[in-house]
Formats: sequence, structure tokens, C-alpha cells
Amino acid sequence: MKIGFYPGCSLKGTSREYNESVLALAKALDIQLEEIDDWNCCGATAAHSVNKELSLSLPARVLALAEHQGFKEIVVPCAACYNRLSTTQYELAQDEEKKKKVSEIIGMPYDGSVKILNVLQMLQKYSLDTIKSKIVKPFAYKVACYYGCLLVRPHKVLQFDRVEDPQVMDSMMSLIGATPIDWAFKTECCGGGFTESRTDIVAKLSGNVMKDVNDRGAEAVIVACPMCHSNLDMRRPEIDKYLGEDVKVPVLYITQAIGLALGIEPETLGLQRHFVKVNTI
Amino acid sequence: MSKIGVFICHCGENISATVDCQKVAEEVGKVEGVEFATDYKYMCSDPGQNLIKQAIKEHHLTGVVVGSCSPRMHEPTFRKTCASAGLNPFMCEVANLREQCSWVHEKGESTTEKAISLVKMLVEKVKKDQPLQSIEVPITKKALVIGGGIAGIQAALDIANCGHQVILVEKEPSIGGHMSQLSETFPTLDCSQCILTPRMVEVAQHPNITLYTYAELEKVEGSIGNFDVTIRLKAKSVDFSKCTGCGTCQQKCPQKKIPSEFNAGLGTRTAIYVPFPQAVPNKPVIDKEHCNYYQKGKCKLCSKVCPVGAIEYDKPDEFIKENVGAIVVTTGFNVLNTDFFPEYGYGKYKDVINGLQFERLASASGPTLGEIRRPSDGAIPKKIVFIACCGSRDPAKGIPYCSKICCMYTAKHAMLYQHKVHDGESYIFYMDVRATGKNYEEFVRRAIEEDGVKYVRGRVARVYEKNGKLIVKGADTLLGGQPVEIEADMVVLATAGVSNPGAEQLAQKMHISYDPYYFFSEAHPKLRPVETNTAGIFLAGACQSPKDIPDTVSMASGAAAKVAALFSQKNLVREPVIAVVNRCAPPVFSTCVGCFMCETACPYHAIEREDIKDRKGNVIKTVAKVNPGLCQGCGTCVAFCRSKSIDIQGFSNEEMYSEVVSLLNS
Amino acid sequence: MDNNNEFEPKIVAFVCNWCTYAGADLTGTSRIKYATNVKIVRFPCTGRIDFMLLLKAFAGGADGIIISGCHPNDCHYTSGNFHARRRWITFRHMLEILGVDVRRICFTWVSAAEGAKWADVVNDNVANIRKLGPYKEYTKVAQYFEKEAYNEQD
Amino acid sequence: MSKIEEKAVQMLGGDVKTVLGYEKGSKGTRPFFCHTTEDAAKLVYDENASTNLAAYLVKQEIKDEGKIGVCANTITLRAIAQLASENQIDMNSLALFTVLDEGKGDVKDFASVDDINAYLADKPLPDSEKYDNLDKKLEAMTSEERWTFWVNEFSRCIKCYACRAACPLCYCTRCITDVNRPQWINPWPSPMANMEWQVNRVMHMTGRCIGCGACQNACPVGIPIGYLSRKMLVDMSKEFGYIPGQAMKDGNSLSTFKPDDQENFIH
Amino acid sequence: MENISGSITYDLRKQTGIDVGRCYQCGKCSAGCVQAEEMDYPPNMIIHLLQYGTQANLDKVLRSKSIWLCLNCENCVGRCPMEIDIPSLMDYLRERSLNEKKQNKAANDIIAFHKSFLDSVRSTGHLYEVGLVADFKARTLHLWQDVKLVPKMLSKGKLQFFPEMVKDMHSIKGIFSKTKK
Repeated sequence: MKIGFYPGCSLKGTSREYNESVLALAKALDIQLEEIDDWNCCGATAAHSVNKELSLSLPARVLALAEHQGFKEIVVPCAACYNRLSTTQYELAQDEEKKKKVSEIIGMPYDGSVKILNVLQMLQKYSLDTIKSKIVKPFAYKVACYYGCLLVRPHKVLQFDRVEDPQVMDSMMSLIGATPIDWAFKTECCGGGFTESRTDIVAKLSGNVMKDVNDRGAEAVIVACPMCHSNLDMRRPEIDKYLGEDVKVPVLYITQAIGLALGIEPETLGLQRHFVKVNTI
Repeated sequence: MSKIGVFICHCGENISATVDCQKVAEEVGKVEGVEFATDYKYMCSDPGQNLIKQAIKEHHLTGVVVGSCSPRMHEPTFRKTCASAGLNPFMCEVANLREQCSWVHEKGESTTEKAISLVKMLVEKVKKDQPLQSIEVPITKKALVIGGGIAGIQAALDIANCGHQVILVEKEPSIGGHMSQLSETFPTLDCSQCILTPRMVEVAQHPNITLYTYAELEKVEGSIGNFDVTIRLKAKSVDFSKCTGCGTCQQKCPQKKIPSEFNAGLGTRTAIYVPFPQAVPNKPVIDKEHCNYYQKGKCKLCSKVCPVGAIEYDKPDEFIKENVGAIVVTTGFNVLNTDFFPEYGYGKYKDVINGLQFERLASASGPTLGEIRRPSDGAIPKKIVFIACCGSRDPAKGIPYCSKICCMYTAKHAMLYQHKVHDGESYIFYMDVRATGKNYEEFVRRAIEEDGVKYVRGRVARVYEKNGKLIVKGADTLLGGQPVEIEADMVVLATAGVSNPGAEQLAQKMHISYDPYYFFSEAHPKLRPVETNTAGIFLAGACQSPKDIPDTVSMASGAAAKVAALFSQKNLVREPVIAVVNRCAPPVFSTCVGCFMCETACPYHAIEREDIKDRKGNVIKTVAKVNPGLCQGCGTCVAFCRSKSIDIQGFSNEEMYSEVVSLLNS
Repeated sequence: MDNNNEFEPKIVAFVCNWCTYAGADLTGTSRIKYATNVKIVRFPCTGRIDFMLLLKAFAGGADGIIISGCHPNDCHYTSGNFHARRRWITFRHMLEILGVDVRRICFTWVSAAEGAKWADVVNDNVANIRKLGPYKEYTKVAQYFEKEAYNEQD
Repeated sequence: MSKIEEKAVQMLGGDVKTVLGYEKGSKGTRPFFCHTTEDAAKLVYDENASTNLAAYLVKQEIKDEGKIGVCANTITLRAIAQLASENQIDMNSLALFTVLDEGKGDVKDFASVDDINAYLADKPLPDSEKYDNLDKKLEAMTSEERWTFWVNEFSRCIKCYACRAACPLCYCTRCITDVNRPQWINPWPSPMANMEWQVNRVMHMTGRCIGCGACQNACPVGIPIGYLSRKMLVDMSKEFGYIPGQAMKDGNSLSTFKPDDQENFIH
Repeated sequence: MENISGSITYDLRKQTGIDVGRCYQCGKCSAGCVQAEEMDYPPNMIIHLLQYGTQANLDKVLRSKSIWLCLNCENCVGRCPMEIDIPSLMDYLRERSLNEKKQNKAANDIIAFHKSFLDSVRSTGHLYEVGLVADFKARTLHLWQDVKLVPKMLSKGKLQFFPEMVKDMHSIKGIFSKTKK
């Protein structure tokens, strides 16, 4: 059964290594992902910050496309996109009026039947057992699983894991031989969309996250969100400046970590694209 | 020809604000058979009642309809009024113009219209009303008290001291309840056990009190004055008649690591155990879940060491039946389990504890003998944070109501801490301080002014552990919601008071109503606080809502007084709302054809068989007969009887029929 | 709500004294507003409600009927509501066979604590019956010949 | 000497004064009260013995005759079982028997309601097919169509109460139609009053009706009232899980309940 | 007055379904808010200001930095005992603040970024990062910000120079024009 794939803009740009690793992993676990044809941007923070209707319509178009292209499920690796799409689906399900209006705006019927999965849900659903059997090189590191905001909140919309102290990523990491640490900033915000506009805030918030990671002696941070990644990785100089110390801990996408455990080449997983060097040996 | 008087009450403005009372009186006045109709500001007031009495006398009224508040409120009042004016009280009906009309509708035509038809409906009913005589039932002057906490103890003692027999049932191995777990009590800081244990002993020794510990209510039948209750005596595995309470068995029991309920999980106990040293009765029971013998089939150490051979393993639960006239429910409350708050890390961090656990730490009889030491490493916490309203006032994760006791016990906790750890620092995160009892506010002020407890106005968002400290992230709304971060050694959660598990089933066993949170409901929030809607069953203590010791004790004495008042009557006078099988002249005698299907329909086995005999004593026919003592007046048989041979007084076929017809014709 | 050109249905509610009647009182004490169309007839228990009274209500021109009592297991008389439930299962089927519009009879449980639920039950019903319109089919038959006969009588 | 005659003679020799059975008449088999051993020879039992004898057994004058022997057909057995469970017949005052395979087989005695139920267990209700067509027709109709159908049917009713008279289980001392305080059902015939009467009759029958169809056969204007009782009998026995046409011990489907009765229609 | 249509709190509820009257000021939102320190009014005070229902206080809110500093991390609503959806409230306030031209000066960069972002989506259907950054710099004149970053991003192949267009741009344009305020 083929599953729809919505990469979203970041995965086509700054976070293409996430895209690469997701596809590589899907291939290795033979999950058929097929990109939704002619998808558009979900509008992200910008849209819902300034224009409610727009913030519902952009994702609605994507979901409508998925429906027409006959997908029952779609996988959305980017936590921000995942959140926006889910929220849209939820809000339109609550309100028939809005639903009508929006499908009129996007100029195609929208029904809201597609099931939206984030990467963790995809792995949980299709390959928990296969992963175990395919491990060639256990990912034997002390890791801090960082969920951020958009993956788990708001719970009433996403219904994914527990809001406080979530566990899905942790259990997956232990599955591939890693030791997830118990730490305090699992779900604290990294500064999200402020990376350009308020780099100072991002430095501070991401700084606090990295400090706890460092203090507790984690060897890697595992994420499932391009925004978290670019803030913790690309903004490391600013972070170090804010903390007044050099934090060397690398930041990996969960797909990369699992990929490595399955023996996929680091290059295929796009590890070379990281700003903070990742030693896999 | 009926002469009916109609009296419309304004209830101050409660009714007249949305209903045109005068118009109602005028309109109903036109109805045939209505002799007199008027409206008045307060019908239930003295002049109001006199108005009714006068009208009855002057106009020789045969029936009365009062349009006022709900009949559940004042029907008895107005029926008494009629009776005192010589009218049969059951010729008086009350139309519900307040709760079910003026309070639920906006001012307007349709509201007044509805009021008129409601009154007309009851006018039609009164036309069909029959004068009835109240029923007298004998009372069993023995009371059952369920729950041996301070409420149960107080109620039992008060009733027993009035000279009545009392049966006290407690599900735990000892009486004492939550109060026996408390350290010192606000606002006087006297030691809980010092004031409680004498009462416990008094109960055990009182000639009028039969105490069943380790026992539960199984079944309740019958009604006020004559309840038949079945009590399950859980097998204690120890023969109390032999046991001397020497305690050898407990010393020898190999199962020593069982978390002690009495110490709220902070201490341990054995499988054969007395919950605490001052327990009443001070004799052990075997906890089957943890006993090696019951679980693995071997051990029997206790029976080997018992000097008097009191251990009896394979004795089953016993059931005893008792007949009682009244029941007092005092089953108490529980504390919310804190898994509701992962952000506070309860269960994850050893040093995050709940209020009850702190009581044990602060108690001289507790696991630390009264020293405040944190569970993780036994160190004395130098900085301690108390979080109020943990679960209370939180519809999202906990319960919406205020648990009432937390403000006070948290202040007490902080105070005790400061008394015991002089160089310690204590913070209380609170939203409001509700200290409304006598000397309560003074108590809280003392904690702040004399003991230097720091109150921070705001809720804590989360607690996490770092480098052996508990980082408490809160806010101070008095500083404009600025974040506050405290590195604490220990955190105490003032967890909400909630109803006991199993409260719902218990309520259903007794057919008493309960609120959405499974606290038992009083009959009237203001005027009947210790009664339930089921006559003869009374409430006391925290099973009705969380309350502190003074409130609990006064409520218990109140319930006891109610029981004593009930027992002081020779007979019980009951409303004659009961079913009756018709009788008529020979040769029919009764239209009942004696199919006795009503027997199976009756929840109270109130249907009996009566042989109708001729002079020679030969049975002519056998027909149904209702036992007025047993019938509770539900009317199920009436709706069921095919030939309409059974009817129910007060809700007769004719009455209900004419109500419906009138509603639709008006 | 007071829309004059709108059809105002007549709805009779048969409720038990201990749960729903008390619940409806609670609606009042909580000052929750609802439509005036519903009028309550008080019974000791749902077990008391005779199916003939429902027919009489329709015949008398009721457009809808609400039947409400204690939730299962909460009956003040232990099992009155269970007997009632049987009666309604049977009676409802009878009416379906005859083609009586059972959508016009609302069966529900409202406890003494559910003041808000009672308000919802009433408002939903009024809205519902409004959609269905007046129950002409029944009253037409009821009035045919009955009226004349009444007159002959008196 | 036929088995049935033997049986009758033997009974009349004992404490039985009368044997109620069937005899050959000018127009087929008809009920027959046999008082003497001589008459016993007239007793017959075959597939034409269709009359429901139970109707006689509830009559006081018959009861007064003391113990009575009854040669019962299936429908009579059903009626007797139901009446006995409703305290209308005392099984001890009956010597109840039937002749197996429509008179060709052996004589079988019945001492209790249980005996009867056991015997009836594998006996289907009589002539169900008779109702199938109407059932299909009505099932296919909309609610409104059914309403019009029945209103028209009932408008033909002349309130003769033949249905009541024919029913072996309509034995009330005072029928609800005769109750006038309140006047539940208007005495004069009119579509509504007629319908109300039938609703009552059928409701009163649920859990009791034995499906003999006597009501149907009795109706002079041919309103399919038998369908109503039968339909309710079948559907409700499914709903509440009892065997149609068999007597329930302790109460009937309306005077009993199960805590888990379906309540999908209650909100 | 909460129920009088036209009143500020009433409109709030009508627009967002949020009833600020439910808040009893426990402060848990602010306690958990990572931005509270940066904000001129922490979340609980925003709600409290709105509880007054006065135009003056509404303006304070619409002109505040806070509404722009909110990151919609959803921590507040996740922990709020009354489940008051502060993030959606913030969305609404931001939109309203823009429409009424009351946005706080200090928020210019943030708003500029949002605008550039949406422009990019309007013109390509996707977020075209290079374009976005360029456009953002142009708007804010932060010309030198991140210059060090660019070559590194190039070397890591993280920048894509030519925007990938949505084929059916017509529908995208439609969406923007129809939702235009």
C-alpha cells in the first residue's frame, strides 16, 4: 500500500538531509512513500500569525490534493507541517460552516478523511519489529530525545504520546541500542520560527536546551523537526556565544540515527550537511 | 361539586419577575370549580399561610392549589397549613412556578401562559384528589453507621449515648480513618492521635455499640424505620476470641516490605498486621494479597508461633443480617492520585510527595518519628516547596471544585516544617488562601508573620530534577506573572480531596443520590444538609464533600441528632402514597382477576394474596392485596395492571389522566 | 427564540419525582434557561407511567413527548426504571408497527444532578419537533368523530 | 377400543367427573363433554380437532364440576400452560392428556406446565405463513403509509369485541374498555378509539399471546388484528429471549426485566 | 455584560470561541511560558487585561510586544486548568492588531519576516528560502545578518537557488485573494 508523502518546504531546502534520511529509511524498511503531486506550503507560523483563514486554506489544499490522489494516509516529517495540517483537519472537522467556506476558497472539495502521520507514527505503525531485525550497528550512545512543541502539542488535536515527558522517541532509541537520558527540556521551545527575525531569542531558548543536554552528558540530541534542528545546529555559534562555552554535542534527526543503526551510509543520510560535526565512528 | 382555592406566590420577585402572577390568578379563577383565586408576595410566610387558612374557612374550600416553588420544597408546608384549617392535607397540590417556570424562562407572554396551564393542570388533579390518611409504621430503634473514621465514631457515640443500639461497620482492620494518620491539627496544633484514640477506645468499650471491623455493607433492603441490611465480615484469618494481640506473629512474618497504607506508602508493614500501634481493635489480620501462604501455599509461620493458636487460614467471609431503623453514612474521602500531574514528577521523583505523606513525616508515630526527612536519602530538606490546589480547581486534569482543607493543612505543614527545621526555608505557591474557619485566618497569618513561611501567588508550571535539586518553575502573578524558579530539596503537593473508590456502588446499594464526583448528595443544600433523599439514611463527614475535622464532627452530631429524633417517635408517619387493589360489592368483590403478574413487577414484594370467602368459608376467589407497610408507592404495578384494578393513592389513574388532558386542552 | 412566525410545538414531559423532576428543579436553581414549550407532569417513578397516557397526549394534540427518569441502577425504587424500559421497548415497537411517528417520543435518563442536561434535552427536543412540525396525522384521526361524539355526550 | 376411549373410561372410573374432548359432528369435529363411560366411545382425536378447549376451562361452572379430564390439542396445551402460570387454572384439577401424531400414536399425560413446555419445545407456532405476505407488505411501507393502512383498517371495526371473546387469554373480570374512571377508551366505534382498543389488547397480550389466531378468525370485518398480536409475540420473544407460545414461569415479558435490556433508543 | 453582543469579551468569544472570563488567574501559563521574561505582559496579564472588556485595555494588548513574542509552543494551553486556548487567542490578537494597524514597533522584524514568508508562498506556492531571506533583509535592512552563514550553507548544499513553482499557481493565487483582508 502506497502512503502519501508531504515533505514541506524546509525538507526541500535547509533541511534536505531530513528529506534524504526519511526516504533512505523508508526504502530500507520498504515503506512505499509517494510525494503528493503539486503540494504547496502549509503556511507555517507566519500564516496563522497574521491570517486565520489563510492558515486553514493552505493546508486544506494539501489535504484535498492527497484525497484526490487517492491516499488514505500521508506522512509528514516536518513537525511544523504535521502540526498545521492536523490542526486544520481538526478545526474543519469541528465546524461544517468553515469546512464549506474553505473548500470554496481552495476551489476543490475537501472531506478531511486522510490520516496524518508524523515520522514516529509511521515507524511505529509499519516497522517497529522490522527495525529490530535489521539492526547491523547498534546506535550505542547516550542520547537526549528532543520533542519540542509541535510534535506533541496541543494534545487534544494531535492525540500523540503524552504532553509532559513523552516517550515514543525514547523507546525507539533504546530499540536501536541507544541510552535515552531523562532530562528537563524535552518539550521546551527552541525558538521556532524566530530563527531569522529574533536570533537573540533563539540563541537563548536553544541555549537553555543545549545546556541541559550538555550538563547531563548526552552524546547526541535526537530530533524530528527541521526547525528544532536548524536552531540547535545552524545556530550553534550564537548558542555558544550565549552560553559562553562551546557545546560540541551533535544534533541528529531520528531518521538519521535509525539509518545509521541499519548500516545506511552517512552520506546517504546527509550527515555531512550538518554544521556541528557528527562522528559516527 | 368541588370548591377549589388557588394561591399564586410571587416568592418575593423570584416568580413575579418573569411571570405575571396576578394574571395567572385571574385566568385560573375563571376555571369551573375554582371558588377563590389570589396572588401574594410570600405564600410560605405566616401571613401567606393565614391567607390560605382563612380562604379555606370562609369559602369552605374542598381543595387547594398553591402556585409557588417546587413541591419538593414546600409541599409539606402548605399541606400542614391546609390540615390546620381542617382540610385534608392531601387535597392540597403545589404547582412548580419557580424552579420549572420563572427561573428557567425569560419574562414574556409564553412564560405566563405556561404558568397558567401548570396551575390549571393541578386544579384538574385536585378535583380528582381523594382525602387520604397518613400511614403509621413501627420503627426499629437501632442504627447502622457505615465507616469508622472520626465522623462514624462521633455519630456512633452520640447515638449510643442516647441509649440506642448502634452497629458500626469499618472496612479497614481498625477504626480511626484518615484522622488517625494526621500529625497535628489546625488551628490549635494539638496532636491528632491524642484527641482521637480515647474516642476509639470509648467506641470499643461502649455497651450500646457493636463494632465490626474489616467488614463491608453487602445489601440494603426495606425502608426508613425498618431496613434489612446484610454485612460482609471479611475473613481476618485470625480468631479474635483467642488472639491476645501479643504481636509475635508480626515479628516473625517473613513478608516485611509491604508499603504501609497507614504511612501512605512511606513505611512498610508485614502481611499479618495491625495497621498502627494504637489500632482498635489491637489485633492483627492477614492481608491475603501479600501473604506467602495464600499466594504460594506454604509458610504458616504465624500459626506456628502463635501461642494461643488463633490463626485460622481457610475460614471464608461471613454474612450477617441486621434489622435497623436508620443508617448514617460516614465513609469519608480520599486524595487524588497524582499521576494526573506528570509535570510535577510525582512518582518519578522520590522527594515529590503528597500532603498525606507529609502528615506521616511530621507525625511522631510516623516512619521518621516526626523528623522531616526526605524519602530519597533521609536528608533534612533545607528548602521545601508546597504547591496548593494540586488537582483542585482544575477541570482539565483534576476536579473543578475547591477541596476546602488544603489551604489550611498546607499552612500547617509549612508551620510544622519551620518548627522542626529552624534554618529551613519554605515556600507556598497558592492562588487564594481560603481560611474561613474560626481562628483560621489568624493561623495562616501566624505561619507567615511568626514562622516566616513565604507565600508566592501563582501556580507552578513544572518541577524537574537537576543535580540532586528539584527545580520548581512557577510564576508570581503579583509581580505581573514574572517567572519564579526555586531550587528545592523537597516538594509537597496539596492534592485534591476526592470521593472514595466504590462510592458509586455503595450509593447504588443504598439508593441514595450522588453528585458528578461521587460525593453523596444531601437532601437540601441549606435546610437538610445531613439527610439524603432516601428517608432514614443520613450523611456525615467527607463522604458528602471534603471537610475538616470540626465540620465533620458537627455534621456527625447533627446526623446523630436526626437519628435520635427519628427514634424518639413511637411510630413512623408515612405519606399514604401507596398502591391499593380495589374492592367492590359482591358478587365481584374486586375487579382483580388474580393473575398475580403484579407480584413479579413489585420491587418490594408488597403484593400479597387474599382469599375472598363466602359465609361458609369456601374460597370464592383469590385476589391481590397490597401490604401498606412494604409498599413504597412507585406505581409500577399500577401501570402494569391490565384491568386497572390496582391504583396508587396520590398519583391515581384519574388524577394523572386529567392532568394530561388539561395540559393539552389549556 | 421567541420567533412568532415559527411553529411552537406542544411537548409534554412525563418524569419521575426523584431524579428528573429534581434535576429539572436543579436547572431552575442554576438559572439555566430553556424553551417554554415543555410542560412537566410529575410521576412517582417512570415505572408508574401508563402507555395509554402517551396515546392520550398525542390524541390531545401533543406534538412531542419526553419520558425521563433515573439512570439504570439509580432508581429510587430499585427497579421501576427497568420495568419502564421494558415497557417502552415493547410499546415503541407496537407504535412502529402501527406507523406512529416514534421520533416524537424522546426517552432519556436525567439524574437529580444533571440540571444542565435537562435544559439541553428540552431545547434539543423543541428544535427537533419544530423540524417535524405539528403532529397532524394523529390529531386528525383523533378528532374525526370523537368531537361530535363528545358533543352528543354532554 | 381406541386408546382415547380406554383413557377416558379409566379416568371416569377414578376421581374425574367429566372428560372434555372432541366428537365427530355433522360439520366436522367439535368439542364434546363426556360424562359417562358409555359416551367415551364417541371421543375422537385427529388433525380436525382444532377448537381451543381452554376457553371452557376458565368458566366457573366448569371449574365447579371438580376434576376434569381434557384431551387437548397443541393450541389448547399452550393456552392451558399460560393460564396455569397466570393462576387461572389449577393443574391439579385437570387430568390433561393428548394423543400423539394426531391421534394415531400413544396417549401422553401432562402433570405440570414444565411437561407441557417440554412437549411444545419443538412445535412451531401454527400457520405462520398466513401472516408473511402482510408482514412483507407492511415492512416495505414507510411509517406514514403504515399509519394510513391501519387507520383505514380500524375505521371498519364495529367494536363487537369478538376478538376479546374468542381469545383464551382475555379473561379479565373487568376489561379496560369497561373502565370509565377515567374513560381510557371511548366506548363508541371511531378510528382512534378502535385503534386504542387494539393497542391495549395487543400490549396486554405481549408475553402472553400463544399465537392461536383465534382473534383473527373471530373478527367479523376481517381486520388483520391477528397479525398485530403475532408480530409482537414473535419480535418481542426475540427481543427478550423467550420461546414464543410457551408460558414463562414467574411473570411475563412485561412484568419482568433484565438489567441489560437494550436501551439504544434512550439518550 | 459578558453576554451583551458588541461588548469586547462577547466578540472575543464569538470570534475565537474563547471565554476569557473563565480564567481565574492562577498564572500557570506564565509560569511555563519560555517568553514570559521577554514579554511586556505575560500571558496571564494579557487575559486579565481582556477580562476588563474595556477598549483601553484591549488597545494595550493589541499594541503589546507580547502577542508577537508568543511562539505558539502551546505549553500554556497544555497546562491551563481551564483549557483556555491562549495560542489561538494570540493568533486572533495578532491578526486584529495588524488590521487595526496597532502593531508594536519592536515587533517589526517579526512581522516583516511573516510578510516575506507569505510573499514567497504567494509567488511560488512554496517557501523559497533564499528569496525569503533576501526579501526579509530588504525589508529590515539587516543586510549583514547571517552573511557568514551563507557560504557555509552553500558548501553544505542547503541552499537552493531557483524556486520550485507550484504548477497550479492559479489556485494558490485564488487562495490568497479570497482570504485577503
